[in-house]
Amino acid sequence: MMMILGLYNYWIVVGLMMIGLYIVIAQGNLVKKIVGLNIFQTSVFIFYISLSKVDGGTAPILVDGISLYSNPLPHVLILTAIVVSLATTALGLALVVRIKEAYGSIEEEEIQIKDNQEC
Amino acid sequence: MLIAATIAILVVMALTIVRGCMGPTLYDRILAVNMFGTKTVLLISLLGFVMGRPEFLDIAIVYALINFISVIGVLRFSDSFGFKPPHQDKASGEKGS
Amino acid sequence: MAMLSGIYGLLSASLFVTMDAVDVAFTEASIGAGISTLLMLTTIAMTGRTEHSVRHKPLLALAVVFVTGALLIYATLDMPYFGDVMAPANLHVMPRYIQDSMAEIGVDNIVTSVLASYRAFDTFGEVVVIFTAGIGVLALLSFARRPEDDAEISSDNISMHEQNLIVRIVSKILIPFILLFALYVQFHGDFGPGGGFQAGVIFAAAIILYAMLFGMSVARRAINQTFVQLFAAVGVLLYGMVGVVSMLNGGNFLDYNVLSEDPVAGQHLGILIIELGVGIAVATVVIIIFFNFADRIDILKHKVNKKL
Amino acid sequence: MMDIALNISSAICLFLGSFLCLSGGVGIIRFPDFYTRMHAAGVTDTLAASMILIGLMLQNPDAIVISKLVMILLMTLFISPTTSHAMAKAAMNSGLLPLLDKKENKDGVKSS
Repeated sequence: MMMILGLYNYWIVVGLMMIGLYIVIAQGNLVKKIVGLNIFQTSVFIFYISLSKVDGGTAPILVDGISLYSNPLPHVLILTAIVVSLATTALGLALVVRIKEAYGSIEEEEIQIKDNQEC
Repeated sequence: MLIAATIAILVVMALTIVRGCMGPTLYDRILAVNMFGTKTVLLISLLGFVMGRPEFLDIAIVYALINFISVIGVLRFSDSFGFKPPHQDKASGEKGS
Repeated sequence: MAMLSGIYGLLSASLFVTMDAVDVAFTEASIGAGISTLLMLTTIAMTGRTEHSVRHKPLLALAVVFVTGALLIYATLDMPYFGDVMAPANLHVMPRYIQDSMAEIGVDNIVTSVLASYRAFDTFGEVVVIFTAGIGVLALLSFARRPEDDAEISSDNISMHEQNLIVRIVSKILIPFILLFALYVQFHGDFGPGGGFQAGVIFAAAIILYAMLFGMSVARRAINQTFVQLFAAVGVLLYGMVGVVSMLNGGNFLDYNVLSEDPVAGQHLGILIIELGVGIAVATVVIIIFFNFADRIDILKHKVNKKL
Repeated sequence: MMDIALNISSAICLFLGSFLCLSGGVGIIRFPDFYTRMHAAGVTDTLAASMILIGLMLQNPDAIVISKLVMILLMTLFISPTTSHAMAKAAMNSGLLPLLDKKENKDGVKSS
C-alpha cells in the first residue's frame, strides 16, 4: 500500500495533463485551447519540480550547516521553460487575434466552414 | 501555532475558490481572485517560517505586487470593451477600473 | 474562465514553494499569475466574450483522454517515489553541482550558477526564443499608427482616467517601489532567489501597470517603443557578446573563467553581465508584447466608438 | 523570559489573524450580495494580514527578515483598500446594484 501512495505526485500530474489534453481536443474555442495548452504545460512543470524534491532537503541556496538540498537542475530547466511558455502563449494569442480579424470568429468549426467556402 | 495558521489560511483559500467557481457575477470572481492572492501572500510567508527558510519572503512581496497589477488589469480590460450593460448612461460613457 | 486560470497560476506557484523550488515559484508567481492572465484577458476583450460552440463528440475525446491517462498511470508504477533521495535524476550531475559549485562559481544560489554558468548556452537559446517570440508578436500585431487616431484615442483615455483618481495615486506611489524591487531581484539573484528572468518580468509589470492606468498614448510618450525594441536586441547581444569576449580571451564560448585574472571573479563578472542581458531582453520583450496587444484594443474600441 | 513573552504574543497575534481570516472566508461564502461579500473580504484582509505578519515579525529577530515583513505589511495596507475601492467602483459603474431591503426595490435589483 505504501508503495502505491508514494507515487501520488505523478497521478496529480497525469490528472492535470489529461484535463489539459481534453480541453485541447474537445473545445472548439481557440482561446480555450490555449488555456488547455497552458494547463498541460503547467502539469509538465509540476512533474519536473516533483522529480527534484528530496525528502528532508531544502531550497538549493547554499547555507552553512545544511547539506541536503533539492535537485537544482530541474529548477533551472523549468525556470526558463516558464518564461518561454509566456512568450509562446503570447505568440499564440497574437495568432488568435489575427484569426479573429481575418475570419470574424475564433470557433474552429466556423473557421473551417469559411475555409471550405473559399476554395 | 504556525501550522495552525497555515491550515486556517488553506481553509480560507478553499472557501474563496468555491466562491470563485460559484460567483454569480464577474465581480464576485474578481473579488475571489483578489482575496485568494492576499491569502497566498500570507501563506507563502508562513510557509517560509514553517520551513525555516525566510528567503521565501521575496516571493511574497512579488505576489503582493503582481496580485495588485493583475486585479487592476482585470478590472480595466473586463470593463473597457464590449462588456457594457445597456442601461448605463454615464456622461462620459466610459469607465475605468 | 481567465480568472480561474489566474487562480490556477497562484495555486501552482504555492505548490512550487512547498516543493522547495524557490526560483521557480518566483517566476511562476510573476508570470503565471500576472502577465499571462492579463494577455488572456486582452485577447478575450478583443475577440469577444460570447461563446457559441456546440460540444461535439465529447465521447471520443473522453475516450482518448482516459486511455492516455490510464497508460500514463500504468507507466508511473515504474517511477521512483516522491522525495526519493536515490532517484536516478538525483544521482548524476546534482551532487557535483551541490558540492563543487561554491568552489567553482562562488555563488550561493545554485540555481543561478547552473542557469548562468554550467548551462549558459542553453539559457542563451531560451533568451533567443523569447526574443523571437517578441519579434513574432510585433510582426503579427503592430500596425502603422496615424496621428489623428492617436489624438482621439488619447482624449478618450483622458476622460476615462479622470475617474479613478485613487488607484492612480496609489499606483504612482507603488511604481517606483516595484522598479526598485525589480533591480533588487536582478542583482540579488546571486545570493537569494531571483535573477534576470524574474526581474525582467517584474520590471515590465510595473510599466504595464503605468500603461494601464494612464493610457497607452501617455505611456507611449514616456516609454519610447523604438528605444524598447532596440534594447530587446541589446539584451540578447549583451549575452552573446560575453560569449564572444570569452572566446577572444582564449576560452570556450561563454566560459567565464578567462574574463578575469581570478576564475571565480571571472565567473562573478560573467554571471552578472549575462543576467543583466537576460533581464533587459525579458523586460523589453514583455513590454513589446503588452503594448502591441493593448494598442490593438484601443484601436478596436476606437473603431466601435466611431461606428456608434 | 523575553523569549517566552515574544512567543506568547506572537502566538496570540497568529491566532487572532487566522480567526479573522476564517471569519472573512465564512463571510465571502455566506453573505448575500457582492458588496457585502466585498466588505467581508476587504475588512478582514487588512487586519488579518497585519496580525499574521506582526506575529511572524515577533518570531524572528533577523533585521532583514523583519524589514521584508514590514514591506509586505505596508504593501498590503496600501493595496488592499485600493483594490477594494476599484472593484466597488467598477461594479457600481457597470450597474450592479446593492441588494437592499426587498420591498424597496423589487424591480431595481438586477443581477447581471
